[in-house]
Amino acid sequence: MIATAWRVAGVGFSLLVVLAAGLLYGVSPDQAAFLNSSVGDLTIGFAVRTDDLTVLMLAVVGVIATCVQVYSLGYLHQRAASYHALVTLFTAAMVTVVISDSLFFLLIGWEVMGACSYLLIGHYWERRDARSGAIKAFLMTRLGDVGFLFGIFVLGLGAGTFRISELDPAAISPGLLTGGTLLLLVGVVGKSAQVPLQTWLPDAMPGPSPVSALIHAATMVAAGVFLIARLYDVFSASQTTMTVLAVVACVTMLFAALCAMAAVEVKRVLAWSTVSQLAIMFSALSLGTTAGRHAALFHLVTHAAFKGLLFLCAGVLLHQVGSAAFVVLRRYTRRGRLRKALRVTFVTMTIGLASLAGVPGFAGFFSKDTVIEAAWHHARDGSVVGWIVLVSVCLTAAFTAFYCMRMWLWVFFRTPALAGALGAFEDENATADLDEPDTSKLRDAPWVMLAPLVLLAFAAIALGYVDGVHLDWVIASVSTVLVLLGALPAYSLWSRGADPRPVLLEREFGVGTAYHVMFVVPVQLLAKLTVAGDRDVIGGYVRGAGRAGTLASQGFRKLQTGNVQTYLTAAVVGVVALAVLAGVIGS
Amino acid sequence: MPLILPLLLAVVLFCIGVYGVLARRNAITLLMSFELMLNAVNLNLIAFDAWRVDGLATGQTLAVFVITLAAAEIGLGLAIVLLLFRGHGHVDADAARDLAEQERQETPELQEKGAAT
Amino acid sequence: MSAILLGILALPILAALALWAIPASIGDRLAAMYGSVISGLVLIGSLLLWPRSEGWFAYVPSQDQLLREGSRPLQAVTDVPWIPALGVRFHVAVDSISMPLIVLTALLTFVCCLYSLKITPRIGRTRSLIALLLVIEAGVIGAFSSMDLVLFFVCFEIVLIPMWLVIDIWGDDHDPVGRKRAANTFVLMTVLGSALMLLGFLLVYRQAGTFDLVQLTNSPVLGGHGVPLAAALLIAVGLAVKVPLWPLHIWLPDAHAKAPTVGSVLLAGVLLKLGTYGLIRILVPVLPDATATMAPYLAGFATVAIIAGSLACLAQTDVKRLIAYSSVGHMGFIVLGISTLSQAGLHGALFANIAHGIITGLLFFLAGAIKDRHDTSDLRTIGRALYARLPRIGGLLTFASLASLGLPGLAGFWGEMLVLLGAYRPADSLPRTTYLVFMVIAGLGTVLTAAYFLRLVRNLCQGDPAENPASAFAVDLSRIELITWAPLITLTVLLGVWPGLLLHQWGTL
Amino acid sequence: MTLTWTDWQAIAVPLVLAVGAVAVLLIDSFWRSASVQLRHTVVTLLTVALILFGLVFVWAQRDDFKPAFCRPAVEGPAECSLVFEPLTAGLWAVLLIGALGVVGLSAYRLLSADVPVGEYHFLLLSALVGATVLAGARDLATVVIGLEVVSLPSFAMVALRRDRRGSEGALKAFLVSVLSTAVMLFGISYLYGVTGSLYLSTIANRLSGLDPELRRVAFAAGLFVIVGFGFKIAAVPFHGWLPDTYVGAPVEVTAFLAVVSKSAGVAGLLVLVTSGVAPSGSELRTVVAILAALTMTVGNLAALRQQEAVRLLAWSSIGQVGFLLAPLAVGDAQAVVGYLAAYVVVTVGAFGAVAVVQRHRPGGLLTDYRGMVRSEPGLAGALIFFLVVLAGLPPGLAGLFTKFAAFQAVIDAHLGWLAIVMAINVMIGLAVYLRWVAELFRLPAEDPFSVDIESPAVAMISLCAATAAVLSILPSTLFSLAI
Repeated sequence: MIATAWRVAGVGFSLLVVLAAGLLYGVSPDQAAFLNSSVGDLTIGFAVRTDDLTVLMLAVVGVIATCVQVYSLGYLHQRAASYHALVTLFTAAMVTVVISDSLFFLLIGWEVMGACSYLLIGHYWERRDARSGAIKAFLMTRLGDVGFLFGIFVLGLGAGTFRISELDPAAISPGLLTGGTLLLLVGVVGKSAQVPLQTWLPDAMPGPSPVSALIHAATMVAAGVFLIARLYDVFSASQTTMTVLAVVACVTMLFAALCAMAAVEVKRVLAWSTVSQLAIMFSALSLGTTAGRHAALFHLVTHAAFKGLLFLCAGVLLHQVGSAAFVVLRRYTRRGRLRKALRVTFVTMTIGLASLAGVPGFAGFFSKDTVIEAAWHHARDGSVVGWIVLVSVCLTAAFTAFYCMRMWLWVFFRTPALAGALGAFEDENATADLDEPDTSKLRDAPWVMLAPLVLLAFAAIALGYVDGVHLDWVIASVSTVLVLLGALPAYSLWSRGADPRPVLLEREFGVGTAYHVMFVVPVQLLAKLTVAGDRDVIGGYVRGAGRAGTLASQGFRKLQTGNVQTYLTAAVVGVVALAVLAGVIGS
Repeated sequence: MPLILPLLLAVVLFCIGVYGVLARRNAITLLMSFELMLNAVNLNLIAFDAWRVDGLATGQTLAVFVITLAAAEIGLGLAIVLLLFRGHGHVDADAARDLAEQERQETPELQEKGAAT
Repeated sequence: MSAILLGILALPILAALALWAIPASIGDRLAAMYGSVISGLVLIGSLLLWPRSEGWFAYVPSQDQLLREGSRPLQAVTDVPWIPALGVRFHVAVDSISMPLIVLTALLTFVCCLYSLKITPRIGRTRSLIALLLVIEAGVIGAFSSMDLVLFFVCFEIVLIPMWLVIDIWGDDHDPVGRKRAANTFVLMTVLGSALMLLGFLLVYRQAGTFDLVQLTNSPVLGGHGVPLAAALLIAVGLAVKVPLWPLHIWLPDAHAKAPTVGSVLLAGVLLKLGTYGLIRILVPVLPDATATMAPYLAGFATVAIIAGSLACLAQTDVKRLIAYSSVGHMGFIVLGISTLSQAGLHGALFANIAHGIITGLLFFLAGAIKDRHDTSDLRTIGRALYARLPRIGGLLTFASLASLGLPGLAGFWGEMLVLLGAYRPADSLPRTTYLVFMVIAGLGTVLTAAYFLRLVRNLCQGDPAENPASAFAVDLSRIELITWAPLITLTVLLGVWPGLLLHQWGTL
Repeated sequence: MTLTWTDWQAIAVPLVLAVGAVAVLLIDSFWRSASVQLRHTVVTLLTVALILFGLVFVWAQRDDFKPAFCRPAVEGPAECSLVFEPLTAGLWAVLLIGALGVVGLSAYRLLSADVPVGEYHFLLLSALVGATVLAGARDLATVVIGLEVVSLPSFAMVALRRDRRGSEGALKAFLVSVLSTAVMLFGISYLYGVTGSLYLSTIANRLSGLDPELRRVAFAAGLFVIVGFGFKIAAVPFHGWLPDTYVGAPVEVTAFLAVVSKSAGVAGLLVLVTSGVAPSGSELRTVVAILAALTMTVGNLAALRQQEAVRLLAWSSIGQVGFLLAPLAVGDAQAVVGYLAAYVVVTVGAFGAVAVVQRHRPGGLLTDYRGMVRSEPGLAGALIFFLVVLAGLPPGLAGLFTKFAAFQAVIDAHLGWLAIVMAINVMIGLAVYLRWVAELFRLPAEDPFSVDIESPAVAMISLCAATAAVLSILPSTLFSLAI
């Protein structure tokens, strides 16, 4: 009953967001403030605004959220009430971020998203990996959010206002501007899982797949990109910040793509690919040009479509097969069972992967080209940042094609080679690979789950053309070549039945372990130390005082011997002592 | 006679008295020691009076009071000593120790009859 | 107005006396009902007192303006001589600083009485418990409304013995020795602190010749060294015990852990606020220069408190102790805010006071509920997977934890945010760089706060239900619990989305 | 011009009390035909009437100044041996109220049967004469006489039961007291030698202009005098006799010692300090301050682990004296008298409660009080209130404000260290009393204490509780005693 209500509310709310986006489309930009209160000379309160960016993001959020909500109707069976409520809240928080014109209002949405993601990632709280993934997600984003909050302080106090529309980079001193934007960047890095706060996103995969779709496509991680786009004037006014952003983005996109190349689980590959794709958006933003911002937002939109699609597809795999690990899925691939049984899923997922890989004609191809083009133009103007971005994005494009191809092949196609080649996906039981599981019951998902897939698949193609096709043929051909360069090795490896995964990549450069050793262990030690300190040092003094009192008390009782002459002696000694003491104090 | 001589004598007397009070056990001897101390006081008073000659003879008057006091004290003191003898069978001041702090077995403070009512 | 204030001061005391006067056999239920009615009346009275004008008398520029009718922010003033020989007056009044705290006190007491209708400590004696709660309420409201240092001191002390009894009698019935020690440590440390505070008050009196807070605020004791500094130090130490500020916090975890649920709620929700309220009301305005001298050190201790409190929470295995330690961290934020001496910091401290009262009250109710159901507050014994066993309580615990860790959009956020903002830009007389360092450390403290609350949720709410079977008596959220907690939950959300509700009251401090 | 003159009103109270004492003794001795019960009633009523007369007199004359035994001085105003002034009125009021309380405690059927009624009341009244004289004394001879007249009857009262314990207690008190008298007289003799006078005002005048050589002697002499009083009020380290004697004596007599005898000592010391023997800034005040710090610390600490009610009260009374000595060390008569008044009222009450319990549970252990909150709520409530007043915490505002006044006096005199020691002792003191209060709330191992309490005890304890409550609500009464 309650669950149904929340289901209806959830779908209704996301439709409402879409509707709002439609209504606001073309309306001239406007702002409104409410619930203000003054603290000293500062005004703390809420404000909303509407402009093109808002509408665009509302549309993205609304559509993805609707797809996710509808999809979840079929996907999720247990604890649906809390799930739908939280997804709705999640969407609402993202909407808050999008429409906000007050930094604090934005922060509310920003962090509520974090909390919702925590709760949703931990939806399957019976599972250990879900619990720890949820905590990790919240803590790492929270760490970034502290920087974000400080950034708000610096910028807000520097400009004397916390209204976004009133933030004037010219009014803020350059030092504060750089400091403030860098601090905001910390928050963005945390939220969008960029290096060095990237580890939470892949670990957040135990959450329900629709939630992953929501997080990766439209909310949460996209919020970082949105924020920089929103504050683009402020950010682009600080060269240092943009350079830092470029470096972070380039490192992240390569790092994440490399990790994705070695991941052995569909959702994990997708998670790393999100990190990598977000980095591409950031790199476009870091160019500091209008074209860069446009490219980034374009990529954001197409990415929302195909990444949402991919995660929902992965959800179908999980839902129907029970696992998204390569090793499990491969068992179903004999005679193409998987792609025959899950025909819609197979087709839509192929579209999604093609879009992600940047196969010409798909949306991802166009948006990525826009980024490369923007970088190229910037580089041509003599910018080092432009060159770095250009090279990184090109490399990433090739890597992306590699891992897309690899995943597509390994999941849906049986390798022609014999089992046992280098790094092939082996079960612990060597013969398990040969047993074909019972695939007779394998069916495609119900229509409520497939409808969003189809919608998004359509979007993953069509969105490339909404902006009008204006290709630079040189760049287009270069990127096509890059895709081929990436895809061919994947094919060749697959056809030989080999999947060499360098240990370094498989362990994701050991960052997670390093963080554990560097932060978690010392904090735990410190915590034990604090407790011990409280108990043995501070508490020790208190107990010591109590014990001293008791001991003194016992001592005085011992002195009370009952012998009157002892008392008299003590008194006479006391007189002398008093005289001496008074003399000492008096003089 | 210089003032210092009676004063010195008084100090000596007083010290003997203090010694007696602290060192002797017999309650009667204690009382006698007190007498010595009071008499040291008297000696002082008289000596100062003679030195001062203030016309009121304050010192001498007080000395008379002190003598009276001493008598009263000794009277009461002897009565108490008698009582002590009757109770204890001896008059040793340091042996009367019934009222010393008893080393009680520390009663566990929380020996309650269950927590629930 | 002043009649209402006097009424809400006298009513609980008289009601408590009346309750003791009637025979013990009246029954627990009736006593709780009686307490609910009385504290409900007090709550209504306190709401009637809610100030209609803004501002704080401290910053009214001159005496004339202060006394002009209509513009006077002090309300419900009663000012009569009490002990002329000592210069003590019975001077009570409310303004926008004390009012929210008074309402909070009234609300929490009311909620505690309601709660006792159904849920009482196992030892019984609800009649006395209710009476003591009412006495505590009167004492706290008295402290919040007194405008005389000595009266403040007296009210500050009124709550001690009742609270001691509450812990000592109704405390954890598994550990009589522990609860006795906890109660004693609480009362003795507080008494020592308040005695030192009294010395500070007397030094102020020696310098200024009055105990009257209004006069002292308008003509403060100037000078940042010598006697004013000594006075400020003594007052600060006295209040810091109550707050409690690290390293004087050692009484707190035990007291909270051993106290009965309603005791913990009042202790954390209301009693701790006496300390921070005293700092804001007395230390800052009366000894401004000395406070400025001392503020960086105070801020340093507050920062250590934030970190140490959070770290200690990470290693706790007892849910009540954990929440108690979390109070150390949160109160550290409040003190940090006060010691910035800035508008934002003071606003933040005041806001955080209220928010902490509501949220920690809720948390202690939840901890009490969990403890009642499992007969222990040890995390390992309770087991995990509360989401499966007690889904509503588990959900509320998560909600309260999120609120307590300062999630924006819930009440806990605004106070801490303003405190950090204050630390970013402290008063001009303070060393800014130092405060920036404190701000960063405190910011990291919020991450630690999140860490331990999430750890709590993980270890308590989440987990495999198969390994942690439900106990036979574990019933989910009962109706009385829902009713009593609803106001707290509502306020947590309301203040979170509309901080102006309170911030507006304070205007320019 | 007469050599000396006397305003007889000034000595009316001691005189009436003295005559009354003799009358009481005579009635008891020569009216043997009456039953014990009747004699007891008559004697008690007579004593009460005498004390009430004193109180009424004090109340009526509280603002007057009446000297007695005065003579013209060589320099300055007249020298008087005994003065009735507002301070005296306050002290007398305290002493008389305390005595009234003790008499109430020893009313019929309360006093143990082996205590002779007539002698008891005679000694009580005699001691009261001494106490009142001491509080009004303005020359050292009168001080000594007054002190002795308080002391000697007290020892007799301790031994009045004529048993082992009583005699031992009396002996201890007596020996210490006699030593103290000797020491004090020794000091007085030097003081006289140095200044040539026994009148306090004259001594004060001459001390200020003293040759530095003699100043040391004067200091030693003053020290001896103070030490003499130190024995009397059992300041540490002259306190050894007190716990033993308190335990050895009947509870009523213990109450008397704790209330009247102790107050008299404090009154005497107060007179000495305020009238100029220890002017402000002198080392003697430092001595008193040190005594105060030592006394309160040792008293409270030793009380911390006591397991007998009377012994706990004994040690805690030492602690209370420490608090009394603190304002005394700075010469704040108002704070001292206020403190004394509150102390007297609640001490009488506490001893009353102890007497009731002790009569039925002679062990006198704290554990006997377990569960009394349930079984005897009235008595327990009153006892808790008295203890809380002694601790100085609300609801015992009388205790709180008297401590407050003590703090104020000390702070105003710039004795920061003493104030800190006092603050710590407030905490220790609280620990002492809370232990007892906690026992009252605990559940007993066997049957809790529950009896029909004798109506005079009920009346007495209620009266004390009511007085303490009134003083708590209107603490200004306490401080108007000595203005």
